[in-house]
Amino acid sequence: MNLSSLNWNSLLPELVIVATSLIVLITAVVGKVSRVDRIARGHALAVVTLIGLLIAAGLTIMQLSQPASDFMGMVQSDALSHYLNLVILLAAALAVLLAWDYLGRFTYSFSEFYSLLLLAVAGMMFLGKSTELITLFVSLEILSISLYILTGFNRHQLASAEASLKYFLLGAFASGFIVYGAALLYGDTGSTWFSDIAANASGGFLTLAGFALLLVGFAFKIAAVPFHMWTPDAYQGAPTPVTAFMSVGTKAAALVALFRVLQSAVSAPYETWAWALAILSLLTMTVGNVAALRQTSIKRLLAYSSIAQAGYMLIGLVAGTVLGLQAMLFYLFAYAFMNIGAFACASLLESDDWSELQDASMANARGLFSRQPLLATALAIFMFSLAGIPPLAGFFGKLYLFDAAIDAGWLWLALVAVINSVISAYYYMRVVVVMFMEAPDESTRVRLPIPDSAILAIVIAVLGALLLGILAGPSFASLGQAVVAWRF
Amino acid sequence: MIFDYAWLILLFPALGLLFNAFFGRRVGHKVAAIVANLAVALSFLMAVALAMGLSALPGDESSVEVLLWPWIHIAGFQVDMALLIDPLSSVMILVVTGIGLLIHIYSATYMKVDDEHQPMDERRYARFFVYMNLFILMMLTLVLANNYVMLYLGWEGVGLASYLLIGFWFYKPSAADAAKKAFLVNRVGDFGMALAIMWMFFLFGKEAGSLSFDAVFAALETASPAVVAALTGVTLLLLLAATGKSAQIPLFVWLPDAMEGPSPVSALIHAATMVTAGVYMLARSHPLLELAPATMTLIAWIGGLTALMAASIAIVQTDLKRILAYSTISQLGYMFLGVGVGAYVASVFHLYTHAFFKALLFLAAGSVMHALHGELNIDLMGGLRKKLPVTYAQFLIGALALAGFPLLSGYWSKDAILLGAFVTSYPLYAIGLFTALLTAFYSLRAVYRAFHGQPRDEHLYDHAHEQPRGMTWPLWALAFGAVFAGLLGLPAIFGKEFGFPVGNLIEGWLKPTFEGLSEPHVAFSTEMALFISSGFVALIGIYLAYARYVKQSGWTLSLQKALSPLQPALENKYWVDEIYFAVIVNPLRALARFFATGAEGVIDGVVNGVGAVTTAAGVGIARLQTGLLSWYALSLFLGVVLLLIYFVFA
Amino acid sequence: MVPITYYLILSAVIFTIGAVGVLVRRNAIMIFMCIELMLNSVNLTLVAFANQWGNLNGQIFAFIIMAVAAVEVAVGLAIVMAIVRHKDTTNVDEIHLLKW
Amino acid sequence: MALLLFLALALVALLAAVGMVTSRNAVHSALFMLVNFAVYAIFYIMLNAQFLGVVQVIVYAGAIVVLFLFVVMLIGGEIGAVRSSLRRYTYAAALILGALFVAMIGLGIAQTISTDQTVAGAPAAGGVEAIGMALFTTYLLPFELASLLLLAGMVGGVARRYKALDED
Repeated sequence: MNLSSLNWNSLLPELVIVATSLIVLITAVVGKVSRVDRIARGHALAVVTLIGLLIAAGLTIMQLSQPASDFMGMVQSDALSHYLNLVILLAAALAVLLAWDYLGRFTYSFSEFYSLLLLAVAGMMFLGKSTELITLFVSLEILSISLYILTGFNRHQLASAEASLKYFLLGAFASGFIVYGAALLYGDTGSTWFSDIAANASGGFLTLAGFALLLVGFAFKIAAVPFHMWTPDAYQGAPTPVTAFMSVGTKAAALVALFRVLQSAVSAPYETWAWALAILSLLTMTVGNVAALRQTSIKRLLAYSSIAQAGYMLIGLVAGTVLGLQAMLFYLFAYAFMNIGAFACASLLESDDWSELQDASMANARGLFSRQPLLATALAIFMFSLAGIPPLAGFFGKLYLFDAAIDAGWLWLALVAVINSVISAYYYMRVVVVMFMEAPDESTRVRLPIPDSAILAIVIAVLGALLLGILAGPSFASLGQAVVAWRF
Repeated sequence: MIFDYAWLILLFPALGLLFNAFFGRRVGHKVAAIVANLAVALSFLMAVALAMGLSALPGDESSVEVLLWPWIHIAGFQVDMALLIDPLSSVMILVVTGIGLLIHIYSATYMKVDDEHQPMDERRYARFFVYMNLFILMMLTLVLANNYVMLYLGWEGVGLASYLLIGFWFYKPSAADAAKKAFLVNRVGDFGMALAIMWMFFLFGKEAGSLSFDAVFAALETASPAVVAALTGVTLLLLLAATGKSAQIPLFVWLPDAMEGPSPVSALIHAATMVTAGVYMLARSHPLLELAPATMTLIAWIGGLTALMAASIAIVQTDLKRILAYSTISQLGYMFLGVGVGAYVASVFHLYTHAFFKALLFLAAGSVMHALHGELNIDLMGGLRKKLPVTYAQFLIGALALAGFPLLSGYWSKDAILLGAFVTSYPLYAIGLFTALLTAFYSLRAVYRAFHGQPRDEHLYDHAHEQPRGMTWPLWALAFGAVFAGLLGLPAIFGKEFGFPVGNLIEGWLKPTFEGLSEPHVAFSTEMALFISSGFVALIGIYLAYARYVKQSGWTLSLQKALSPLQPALENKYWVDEIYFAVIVNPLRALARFFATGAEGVIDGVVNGVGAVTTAAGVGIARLQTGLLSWYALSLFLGVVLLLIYFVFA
Repeated sequence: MVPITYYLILSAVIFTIGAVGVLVRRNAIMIFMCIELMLNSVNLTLVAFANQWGNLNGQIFAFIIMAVAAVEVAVGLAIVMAIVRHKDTTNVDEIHLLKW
Repeated sequence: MALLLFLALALVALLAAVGMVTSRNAVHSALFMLVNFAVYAIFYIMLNAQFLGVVQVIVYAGAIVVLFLFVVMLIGGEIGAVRSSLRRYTYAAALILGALFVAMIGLGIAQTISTDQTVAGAPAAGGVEAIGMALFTTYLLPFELASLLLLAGMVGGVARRYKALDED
């Protein structure tokens, strides 16, 4: 075998990310610097990370026009993975902007943070491309391991450690099932390649059990009910930039990987898995929304909301059509902007007191409009978008998802989703009302310092949430062209 | 073809706002202002070019749709991002960009100091222009939209810009409250708009496959009687929306408070353009209104009564900008009256002249405010014409135009509306005429109190200084418009009778939009009588003000005494705020409290109403998240086993 | 010769014992050991299947899973240590700051 | 003969697993785990996976169990678990679910893999050379990804290094 005969081109963005990660890591051991310099170095590392992400995004965009390619049959570079890459890279870039100042509040391990973030990005990107079970599993583990550590990165906070422990133990538990499922599929077909699995599956109980267990792993990562229990705790305890990143990146990668598995490896009849996913979707959005109703912490509220959002996105998979996939990808982009934007605003409302569980509580947002009208407006835009109020991105995302569901004959699911949207409007609006209508407390009258990097992140997110809404037609259509090219 | 580039008109302000949003605070005052002004200037040029392009088209084809991109496209229903360029929208874009440009130029100087008269920092200065450009962008979207959904986008967008600008001095509680009030009151109206659009979607969505004006109006021709009956409901909701945006009864209360925003904002948004969006929207929807005569009547009466009420309140106000705010409400009432009696052209004509003289008045008031370091109470002014001769001249021109002084712009347009009212209903005409008297009185009252007589506050007077040059010439340009803009709308009948070379230009221009509707026409003698009487009424009003405030004649004082029982009602603005507070604000507060703290009793109550099952689920689900890892793992394992059983036995 | 099913059933049973252990144990380290037990059983399944199919696919998978398990142990124990530094306990019943 | 050996070893493995899960003392658990892992190593060799058998001993027995023991000794084992009513239900639920799980998987195995399929004398697949060849050709990508995984684990360890700096 000749290394140069391999199709490296199809892995270019991932390689750039890994290389950046190494570069970032190496600086950790070069020279000794004072504390002030450390912060400066942290910023420099953030810049390097951003550059790496940008290059990878650029390469991905260049690949968009190229035909699909594979690497030794292990991964497949196609429109699906390219769009996924863009979502992940976007989420990571926004997270880096958030971490820029936030990180310095509790750690000096900048290079480790950014390099782990990049490794997680690489894991997600590989996950979305995998067409083989071993590759899929290792990619999943890369992203999981990195995120376990990132979740517990704030060592001054018990909540962070607890979140990390819960996420880790449950994640490893779920890994056990996913890998067992993969083993059963291998036993059934004698191969770990999706194409062989689809071709050779016996179609018996073993195949079905294998898929069921595989699905568990994805459902865990997507945070679908009843595999969601870790989500609120991990999201609340993790440093906010990490929460923002994983709430989008992990979900996106797992959804796309699941889609790939369903379309290219599953030999079970459509009705079987579609109904399973439909029920998961129903449970996920309902539980997420109902549980969010009573939250007093904006961060935890957003965690539950992200569970509910995962439920909406599953609708795209249930439909299993071009329209469904297109809608899901569109929603992922919209979700990346609005959800990370919301977490960005929440991170500014947090206090620095790590000793107890003090995150962005609703009380901190009281009367925000009369203190910082722009911040309040931005958060309101994200809330409106998440609630699905026109003309923001979230509205169109839901519109397309529901349309895809109805188109594929899942009218009842679309109706349930609409009812859920109405429920969700209640708690999203609650945040807005608190910011705009309540008078600020004396204690919350202070102006929050907003670092420039956070402003940039929020501005990008606002623009994204607005433009994806205003340009919904063309962007949806362009996703459509790419997705149609994908073999169904 | 110029229309292929129509999107440029939106692009320029968008670029301007992006530039200032990202770089504004780094480039300094000058560049920020130049960029913002340039953006609007280019938009204005584009608007002129579009209008010229439109005039080159034959009369019956003078409506162009420019598709930007398909926006929403689901199962047989499509909404596009598309611009509709027709005579009506061309008038609107000319007003928005033209007046907008002059106000931008004025702001470049005016906003160099903040509300405390301290130099403004770059950041806030740039932010101001970001909002202003955002407003222009959104207003253009609103008036250029070819469908109701896009119009609604612009509608909410101008609202957003308006709240942000009202609350521009957000650290002042009064400004923050005013922004909040505007936001809340407008929500009511916007809710009506959203409902109206949804209703139209159900009425026409399937048939027309779109909510574009063309498609909806075309669908009307084949509409069943049931649909026509439903139109009354739709138009009432549209009317509700319009009363919110255009500050009419019952939703006018936010506009006077909106004067907390910087003066250029009051001039641009709360006088010349945004508040006229309601009038524009109703005029645009005239095919719907024509099928709903009840709504038309209601519009006319709302307009007439609002005009009268606001004008009467303006008489006792002492805050210069508030006088102008009530006057704006009153003038918008005239426009509603015009729409209600079917005199759409007259309404749009008044909208256009009003933009000039009201912007002029606000900017002049702004320059008084500048001169007096933020003081706006006319009781503390007096004699300013010696100190501020230029401002005085400008303000006087604006006030006379507003008063309907014969041959100035306001005179022609107000008369056109009164003519329409006269044809339709004598009571409405009487109300309109009486309001004209009040209008003339309060506008000149403001002039005399502020600029004539003796200074009432020596300290203020001594420190007053004339406006800087950067503010002067936009004001003169507006003053020019305030004097001559009316000439575009000389009654056609004059042309016929006096042999003018040109007839009613504006009516001819707007004819294609309001095709098939006949503007009210009466005999020449009647028309002349109406003109003379309204001119006479205006002069009486002006004389009354003169007699009361300059000559201080005894009989005016006794007249005032005779009318004094009315004074508390006027000074308290008919207690509308108080009534709203009791009837709307308090319940709203309760609602807010419910939203904010509803976690405990209230939500349980409400949810109980919906169904005890949900409550149990809500409580249960929250409690399921016990925080205990074993429990989480159990739930996971349960899921695993259920999935397995499902897959194996499915 | 040993029927392949025996290996499979054995590993399924031990996998389940591990899973049940995760549910009933309260010590984070013990839970973690149970997870390792599960992963090992998967390996046994894979190796048995590899033998049955006569290809290396399963063995490679098992090899990779060993690497994964090693990493998980390194990271997992570090995370447990972090909790211990804060709370001086490894009992997951006492770690419930985050809930509802 | 092989069957007898298998059954004997299987019994040991099962008992070790049960012992590990039920043992009160974490150190004992770790030792039970070691037994279990060692038995697995023998199974691997019986299944023609010699290389894996060796790795199993080195990695699991040699490294992982030792690491576990190390940590258990460092922070003390589980001391007399707290019993609560909730826990009893958990036990019952866990056992029922476990039984169901085994039943499902067993059903799958029984239905698809016939019992007379025995361990064939497949080609000496599991030697070092064969594994090495496979890892560096066909499975190059997952292998390299595994190295990334190890890197992530390492970085996770390194991230703890600024303790002193972070905490003042």
